Amino acid sequence: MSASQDELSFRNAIREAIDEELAADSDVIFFGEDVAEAGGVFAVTPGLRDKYGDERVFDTPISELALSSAAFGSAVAGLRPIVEIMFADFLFLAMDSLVNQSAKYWYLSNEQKSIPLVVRSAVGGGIGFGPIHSQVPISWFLGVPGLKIIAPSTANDAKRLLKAAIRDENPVLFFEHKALYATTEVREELTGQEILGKARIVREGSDITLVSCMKGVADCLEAARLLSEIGISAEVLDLRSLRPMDNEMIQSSFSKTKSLLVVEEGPITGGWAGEVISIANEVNNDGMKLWRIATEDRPIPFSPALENEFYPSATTIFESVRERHAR
Amino acid sequence: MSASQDELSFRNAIREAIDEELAADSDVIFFGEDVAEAGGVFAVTPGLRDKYGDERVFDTPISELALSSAAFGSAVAGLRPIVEIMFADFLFLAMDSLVNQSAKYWYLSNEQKSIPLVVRSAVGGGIGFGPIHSQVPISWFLGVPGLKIIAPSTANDAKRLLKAAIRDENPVLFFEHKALYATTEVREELTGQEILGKARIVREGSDITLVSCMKGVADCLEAARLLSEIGISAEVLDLRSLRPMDNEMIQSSFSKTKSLLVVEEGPITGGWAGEVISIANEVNNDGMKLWRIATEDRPIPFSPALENEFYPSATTIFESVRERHAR
Amino acid sequence: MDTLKANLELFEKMVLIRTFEETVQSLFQKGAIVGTTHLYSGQEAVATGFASALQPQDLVAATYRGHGHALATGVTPQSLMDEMLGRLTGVCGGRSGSMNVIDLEHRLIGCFGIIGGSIGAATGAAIALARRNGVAIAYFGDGAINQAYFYECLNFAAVRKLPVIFVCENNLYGEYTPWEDVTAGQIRARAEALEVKSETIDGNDVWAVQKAALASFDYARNGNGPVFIEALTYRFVGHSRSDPGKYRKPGELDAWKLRDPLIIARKRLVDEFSFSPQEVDAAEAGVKKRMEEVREQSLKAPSPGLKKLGSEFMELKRTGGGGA
Amino acid sequence: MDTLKANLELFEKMVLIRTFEETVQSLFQKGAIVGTTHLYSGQEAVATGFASALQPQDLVAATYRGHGHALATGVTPQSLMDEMLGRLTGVCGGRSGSMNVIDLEHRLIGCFGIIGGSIGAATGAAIALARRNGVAIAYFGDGAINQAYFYECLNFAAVRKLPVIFVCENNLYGEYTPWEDVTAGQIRARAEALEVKSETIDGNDVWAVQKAALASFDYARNGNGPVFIEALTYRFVGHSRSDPGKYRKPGELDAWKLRDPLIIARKRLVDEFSFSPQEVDAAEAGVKKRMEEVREQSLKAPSPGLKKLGSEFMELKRTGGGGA
Ligand SMILES: Cc1ncc(C[n+]2csc(CCOP(=O)(O)OP(=O)(O)O)c2C)c(N)n1
Ligand SMILES: Cc1ncc(C[n+]2csc(CCOP(=O)(O)OP(=O)(O)O)c2C)c(N)n1
Ligand SMILES: [Mg+2]
Ligand SMILES: [Mg+2]
Repeated sequence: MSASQDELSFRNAIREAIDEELAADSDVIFFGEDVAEAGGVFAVTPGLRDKYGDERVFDTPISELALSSAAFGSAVAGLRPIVEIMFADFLFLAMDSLVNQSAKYWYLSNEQKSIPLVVRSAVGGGIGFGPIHSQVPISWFLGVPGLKIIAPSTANDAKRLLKAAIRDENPVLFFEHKALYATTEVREELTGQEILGKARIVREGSDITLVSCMKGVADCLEAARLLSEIGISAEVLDLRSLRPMDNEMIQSSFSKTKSLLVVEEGPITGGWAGEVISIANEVNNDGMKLWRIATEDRPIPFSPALENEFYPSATTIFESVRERHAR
Repeated sequence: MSASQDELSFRNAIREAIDEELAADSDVIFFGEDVAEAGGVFAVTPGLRDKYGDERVFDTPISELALSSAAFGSAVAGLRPIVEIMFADFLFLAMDSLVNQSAKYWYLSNEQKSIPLVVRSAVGGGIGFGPIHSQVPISWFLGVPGLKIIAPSTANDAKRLLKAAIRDENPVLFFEHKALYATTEVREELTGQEILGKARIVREGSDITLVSCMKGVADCLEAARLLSEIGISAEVLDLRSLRPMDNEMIQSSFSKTKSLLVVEEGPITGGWAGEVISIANEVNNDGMKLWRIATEDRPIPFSPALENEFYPSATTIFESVRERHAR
Repeated sequence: MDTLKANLELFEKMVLIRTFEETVQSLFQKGAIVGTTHLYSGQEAVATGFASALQPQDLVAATYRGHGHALATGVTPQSLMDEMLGRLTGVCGGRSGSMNVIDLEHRLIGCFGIIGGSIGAATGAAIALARRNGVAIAYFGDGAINQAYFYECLNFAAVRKLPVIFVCENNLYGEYTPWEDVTAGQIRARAEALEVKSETIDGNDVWAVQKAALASFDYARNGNGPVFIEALTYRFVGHSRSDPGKYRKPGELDAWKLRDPLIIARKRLVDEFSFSPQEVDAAEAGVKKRMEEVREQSLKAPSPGLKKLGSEFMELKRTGGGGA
Repeated sequence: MDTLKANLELFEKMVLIRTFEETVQSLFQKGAIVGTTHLYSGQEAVATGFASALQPQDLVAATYRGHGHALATGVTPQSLMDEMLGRLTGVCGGRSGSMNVIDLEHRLIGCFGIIGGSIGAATGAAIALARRNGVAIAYFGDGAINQAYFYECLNFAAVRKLPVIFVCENNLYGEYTPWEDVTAGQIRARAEALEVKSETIDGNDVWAVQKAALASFDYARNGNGPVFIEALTYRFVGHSRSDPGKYRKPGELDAWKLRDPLIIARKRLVDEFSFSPQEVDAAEAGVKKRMEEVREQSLKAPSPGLKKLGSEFMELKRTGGGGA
């Protein structure tokens, strides 16, 4: 907001990213509830409608399913929509289109067309918004092949990653933690295009890896500071991209520190932390004695030739056990 | 189907469970698309409308959100609805009501009223139904506090568990694997009321634990047979309840076999298998060096007094690391 | 006499709601209430009028702008104010907050933070209420009629002939957006297209509302199916705590303030129902004084301890019913 | 001459669709096609009539009952049949199957297995098409009008004045349920309530459909906003492969068979467009022979190898656009 020239607030980072991408490519459009005339309920997008006109930046009815599906259709037909679903708690209303339309299109169409679509949504609690306006629905989308999930922790990353999301050819859920909007950072020069799917080590350490994202990263940094005072050296890993997850960086950090704690803002059962544990665990015991088999990360194919091989079967189970137990 | 007297097909097990519960309690009602007049697209519920009348068993418009929300409201007002969402792939359209209404009501109302509601839905592939009619949306609901998820693998269990689900005071997603409908079992006498949340060891073994549910259980049993031929003794665990998960049984079996493989029909990333791994892992390394902290399994409370303590913080992270690293 | 008293009570109820909202607003500004709130000021006649037609077995579903609906339905100001402050003594023990209040003892199924949620809840409740001669009522805004819930449930209720009253409070805006900018056609036409009995009413005159309410409850209770009411009204305050308010058309607020439901009611009490201005003033003062006490007590109410976190599930098992 | 030829082509297209469906049916019964199929037999005039008014830049979204829409739009029978069989040479490489066909080269955004999905897709496509003078068309059934997608998108399209044509094929049933049992009011009234230009047409006379289609495309293309068409028609076959079919009213099927779009077209070709019965027979025989060949070739087409599983993401990165 009133950050100085060389400061960047998280809120402005988002606006700048959208602004720059709207300017760079006339196929980019942006719509949502109260985003245009009013500039968004979190005051993130003022001025964009006036700058780019109602054809490219517009307010919509309160129709989350129509929003997400209209975005999908417009992407099929060549546009690069950015949609705001005000609170991520409302995403369930839009979920059918995201999961059954956008996420599957590239694969189902036999790679005729991908869906470059960004859904921005505010997540997270800690500010008294209560049970239906504070959720972090990451885990509920984590198992959707074809969807990317981005969740930045800092202003510069927010800008970098949102720009990358808009330029990505795939559907991306972009989560903005409400408690971060007002945070600021010294502005960094953005060079090149960020690649979605890479985590970031925000603090190096040797005794334990703390893994988190969004607001949790600051908590981990503060915990790391406290830990250093009692002689424990913590490495802090900011996932940034929940899907795809940076398995490599998780595993290499865990290989180094031999201890790893995941910090998630969300229910422990069925959360994304379990996914991180499973990934790290492959290092822990060399993948030997605690592992999973499932289908590959893509939609279920129709062709019997493909479908029959798609699922785990008695044979694949047998082979997998034989192989690991032979080691 | 044409099973003999002492045989029970999975399909009939479902119908019998609904039939018996409709008979036992006039507050039980059952509705969905084409379930009444036509008896369901999977021919599971013929005859029930004629037996109990249109007030208690009825066909609905193709309005999944209205279905699930009407079920919610009817439960608030004292009924015990069973709803069929034909294919679980359509659940996303109903998800807002399930997640934001039914699953949270007990907690949010400060325990004024729970929502005894069952959503039945057909899942799974392997029979050429393609990408939008074969999904297993377990992992997408696994992180929803207040929701139970049941997924039987056999006819007798289907009947037992569906009856228990209808009698449970909480919202339950009840998944029926399409490939199981025609399977049969020798009919068992059902005694007492099943408790939701308990897994079942369907085969004892000492070298490895195979964990699965639904159709995967038969695959695991067959794999176990093959493994026994090469001298590996496999224990097979049928989860039956995905939420709550039977942590105890998973951990005790893993403690015994020291090897555990989870077999999931669904994408490996973000699946429920990761949750099982995380639970088993707590045994593996004594919870020492690979663990997670997150919020407890309940909706986010409003009161600042509650919310402030609800989330992980620098302090809880610090304390958790200190404690584990002291061991 | 009774009718006269009831008429004065309608006024008192509206004063209560207005005063409650003003108290919330001031506590919010002081930081005693956190998060966000959506006040009902200006729309009091709608909830008050409809609530006056409720019977004991009826049920109510409202929105995040639900303090008025809650109070009108019978939720006590104390338990509601305590909830606003997140106290243990709040109607939901502090778990719910402003947007999600539930009070079944007082017929309130809930206030729903998701637009349209109230509509689904009431539709479902009506399935149960049809068995016991009850009616469910759903309140929602002009913005909600573009939401899936509205349309699917209106059709569902119509097809099943459910006893539910759909009350669309058209206050001209959904957040900062004028309804006509995002809505095709006229609001009532949507219900008419489904051949649902429909009416547009003056939502600022509590007796006009009451009249429509009585007719609607009658109609629904007698098995004729749902009713749709468009109540024309206006909110005097911002959409929520952070409302820029730039969207109001010039003069619009002032014009509506002349039609303040409290002013209209006061005038009718004096002109038509033979109350003296002094009697009305006294009633108003009485309510305000009580709200003062409520406020003081709320500020002293205990916070929930962490042991009150509770469980995600109801653990009790049901007994009875047929054997396995 | 050209018009005459075009008229015969409409007939040929419909014969193609009918024959395609009969071939699918027989392959299904033989087990060569697995899963499920939803045939378009009886409704051919709707897709054929509308497709005849498409321009190259237009786009089409259809349903799981989409073979007819796909063929009418220009998807080749060979690639479509190969897809039915799950072959590598299928229009989606065997990944999609009967319910989810996509062929952008031939303007087909997709067939959508989720009821109402086509409506959302076309609405969105229209946002893009408005920039290049194109129109999107969504096909869906009578059952779909009770789905969230329909209503939210119809309003969205109307408010944004999008060039999209909503074609509701009212074939009297959604699966086994008569539309009037689950639908309040008349279908077209819903669009009229949103002040969307609307019309009910005879969906079994391809020229009646064509006339409405031309007018609709014109209207939408000229920036007047969406159009809603209710096309009255009937499906001659079961809902899907496992349809008990008990729901049909007595005599209903027979009555509609008299209004078979192929019979109507044949009659008009002879009576009004001066074709001889022999010419029409020859055209029909030609199409059937081609379908025979398609069938044979499909059965010989290769299955996708496992290497063709592909990736969930498009990996290519876009270049160009402004710098970071
Ligand atoms: C599904 C959903 N979408 C968006 C919101 C955010 N939101 C809260 S209030 C509101 C405007 C609602 O307008 P209206 O229905 O007219 O009710 P009013 O606030 O005027 O009483 C919006 C968009 C929400 N709570 N739920
Ligand atoms: C969201 C959703 N709900 C239910 C279904 C299952 N289903 C497939 S076709 C059908 C009936 C559709 O009827 P209608 O829209 O009239 O189309 P028709 O089949 O008659 O062409 C249903 C309920 C589905 N595919 N998607
Ligand atoms: Mg409003
Ligand atoms: Mg139909």
